[in-house]
Amino acid sequence: MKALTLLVLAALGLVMLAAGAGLPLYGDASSPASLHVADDYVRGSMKDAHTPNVVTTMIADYRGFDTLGETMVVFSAGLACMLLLRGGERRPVPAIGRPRNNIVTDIVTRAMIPVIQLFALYVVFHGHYSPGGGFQGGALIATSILLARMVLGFERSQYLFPQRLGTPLGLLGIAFYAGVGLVALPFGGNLLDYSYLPLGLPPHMLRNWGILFVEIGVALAVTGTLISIFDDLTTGGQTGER
Amino acid sequence: MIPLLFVVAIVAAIVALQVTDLLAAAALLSAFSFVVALLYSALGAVDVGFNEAVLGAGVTGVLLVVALFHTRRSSVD
Amino acid sequence: MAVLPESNLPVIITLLLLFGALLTIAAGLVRREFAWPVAFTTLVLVLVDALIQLATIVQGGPLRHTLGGWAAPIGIEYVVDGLGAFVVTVIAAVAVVVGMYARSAVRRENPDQEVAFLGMLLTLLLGLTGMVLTGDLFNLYVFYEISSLAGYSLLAVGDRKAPVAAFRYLILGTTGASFYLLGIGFLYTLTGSLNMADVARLVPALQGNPGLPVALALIIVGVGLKMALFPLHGWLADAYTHASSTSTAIVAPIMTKVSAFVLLRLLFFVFGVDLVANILPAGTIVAWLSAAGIVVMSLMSIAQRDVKRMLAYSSVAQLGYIGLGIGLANPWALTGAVLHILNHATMKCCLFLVTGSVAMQTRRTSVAEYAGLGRAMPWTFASFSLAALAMVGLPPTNGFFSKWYLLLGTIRAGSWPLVAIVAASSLLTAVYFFRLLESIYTAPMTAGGDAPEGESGFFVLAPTIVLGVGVIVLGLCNSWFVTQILQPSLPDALRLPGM
Amino acid sequence: MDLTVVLTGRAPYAFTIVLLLIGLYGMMAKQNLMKKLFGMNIFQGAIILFFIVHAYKTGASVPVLDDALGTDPTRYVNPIPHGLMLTAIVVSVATTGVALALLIRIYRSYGTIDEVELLERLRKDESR
Repeated sequence: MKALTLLVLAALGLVMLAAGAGLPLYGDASSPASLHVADDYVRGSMKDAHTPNVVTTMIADYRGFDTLGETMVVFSAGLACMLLLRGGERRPVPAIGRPRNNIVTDIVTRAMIPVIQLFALYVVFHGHYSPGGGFQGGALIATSILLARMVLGFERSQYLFPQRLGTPLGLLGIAFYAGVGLVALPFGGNLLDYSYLPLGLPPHMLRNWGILFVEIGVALAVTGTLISIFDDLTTGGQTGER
Repeated sequence: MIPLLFVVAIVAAIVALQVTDLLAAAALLSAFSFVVALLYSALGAVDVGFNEAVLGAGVTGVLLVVALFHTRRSSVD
Repeated sequence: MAVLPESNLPVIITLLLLFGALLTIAAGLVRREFAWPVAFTTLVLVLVDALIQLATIVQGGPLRHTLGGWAAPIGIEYVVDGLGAFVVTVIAAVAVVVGMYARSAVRRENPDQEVAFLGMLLTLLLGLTGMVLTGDLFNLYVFYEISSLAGYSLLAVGDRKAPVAAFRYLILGTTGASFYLLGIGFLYTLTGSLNMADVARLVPALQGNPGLPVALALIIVGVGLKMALFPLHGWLADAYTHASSTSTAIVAPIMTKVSAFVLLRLLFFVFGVDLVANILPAGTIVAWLSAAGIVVMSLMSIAQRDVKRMLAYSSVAQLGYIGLGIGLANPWALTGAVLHILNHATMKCCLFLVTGSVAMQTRRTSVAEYAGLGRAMPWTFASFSLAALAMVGLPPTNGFFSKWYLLLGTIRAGSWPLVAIVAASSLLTAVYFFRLLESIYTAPMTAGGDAPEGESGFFVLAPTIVLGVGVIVLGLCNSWFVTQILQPSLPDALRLPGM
Repeated sequence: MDLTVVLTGRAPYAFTIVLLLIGLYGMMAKQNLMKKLFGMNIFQGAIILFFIVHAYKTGASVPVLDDALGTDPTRYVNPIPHGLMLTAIVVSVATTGVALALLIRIYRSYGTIDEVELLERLRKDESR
């Protein structure tokens, strides 16, 4: 059986390598991919949305709908954990959710959490100009809470972020994102066209603000959902309240 | 630099699959993710590298460890 | 507020489902009883929107909506032609029917998870409608993943074994999605575009490039896995058998069909018929594999003792018809395949709903235990019989017409073994369904399970009857569908002569 | 084409294919379900790498516009695959989350996540 698997994989590998002959060479600056749509993005990013980070413009504006879908993917993963794990009988919190009661790790953790969160906010709000954005920032905020959950213990870290808030925060984030996109529809624009936002600015600045709003929505959704996934996995679904 | 990262990534991937202690394997998978994140950054994809470092190496690793606490740590293969 | 332009109709479907899913969860977190009304209202609104969209497109031609206001290759666009609008309408209609069934079924089968289940159901529909509506290859991947994640978790709700089957599905499904993504990667590096229409324009120039057949093969395998195309169907039987009845009733009729539609679109609208035939004998391979699938899976169905499992295998066999039609790629076969997407959705949904209501009423699941139930639950089994006759392909049920077109298609293709297979498979289907029907109506009731206390409640019975009647109505209306919707949206080479 | 061009021009692609195969091997041959999941993660990482490798241009800068380089597209790495792969990474984390929830459920019901043992216990279930 194992020999067969290896044989199949070897055959697949050879086919893929042969197919590689048709692809542009590594580092080729004149490959079709870099000449067709990508150049429009690079040329347009500053002009259309006043954002130097082309990737940010692309994921939040040019292809913002993908990102909305992707936020929904994260949220549906959170929903899946809720569906699969919540309900049923209560179980004891496993070792990973119990407090460590180690004064060194406690103090270091407590000192690090605000630093991580501050950096996360920088990542979200500075995503126009440097690498980063809603996903990275949101995930960073979530990691700071995850760190507290693991070091301080599940119960003792509730004051930082109560378990029951995870899902609602995720809901709010997506609703905010889709809501910002929705504003254009009654004004005759298309979905996610930020230049219809009623802020009284020129279109490229409106898009700039639109991107920021969207990134905030993504950050909220990712934070809430990742924490709710972690909580569902650690507690095995028993909710703190009920 | 880039070839070296590739080699390290491949080694980390193979070892992560071959180690029988799943906790060690999860740690190695995080290491793999982190090396790959460096590779993305070296190839100019800074955003992707950042994302992979936070989500792939950080959050995924934590989730794997949490799940391992609910299941068994050792593996036959 | 000004009247919204018609081009907003497709995105409104997505928005309704998105906000519907969020609101369902939010309402359910407040009070569990609030979840179902919100979810059901959403489903009805989606159906209304889908019908308006269908009417608009039949009269005025395809709709386009460029998201973010960015024109096609730069931004993402929604493109809906008659065919897409039709598939969306089918999805919405099945969803409304199953949504009605879900009211009492979910509460009985898994009361703790009602809120998350309903939210997930809407998320699944969000993914599936998005897959049909979008005109962008990568956006399709995003929706593919939304629907997959929802599919895994919905199918994991059920009996003790359901999570095991769902995990196997997750591994295979993710492999499929990743293969699709890699295929997109090849196409993107070769053409530089992700928009379907744009890729279709650029791709003929690449003929002879060794990357192209690999991209095509990766995409076929990726979508084929989700569609359960014959040798890639390994996940389906277990997942359907062990899932709760509502999960199966929503996933089985829609998800594989939507994937079949996506395959059709990618093959004929992105790559184009001639190109596919030139670079890889993909059509022939798909056709013969599907034919093999029809025979093998029909035989497997005959061997099953569990009714749900039998239906699951027969699903793979029926998907074989769709695959066969897509593979042969001549006008008749293709018409048959598309008709079968609709027809199989209605009849399979009806059959799975009946197994669900029987299981809830009597806890009976096996073929032997179904004996004699026909008199105890007359209306339920009247619908069941209609759907079963449609599966066999007897006129005037809708199943007859799709098989008829397929048979014509195989004759046109001049491949006599395939003609024999299509004809013989009806016979095989008849074997397992007539055996079941006979014991339902003539044999005495067995002791297994509870004795039925008559029909199920309104919310369970009404959906089955609607679908049973639908099987006949759709059979009678098929020519309208073929001439009005299907033919205008196909490429010229694939239209029936005289249309 | 001379050999060095082929070697440097194709080596990164070959590396990604190797990673892809390692991931696939993990998914197909390992019997521990957690290991299958690890294989899946490696597989997805390889695909992401495929996109990123093909976005690279020799001597180009990261796709954050710089006044010194202007808006000349040839001076920046192709941003499109980067944006797409941000999505793919998030998808892979989400899938892992769902898979772990399933694994916890499986372990609760059957007390194992080893495929061979699991099949045995499933069979015992059936015969009961």
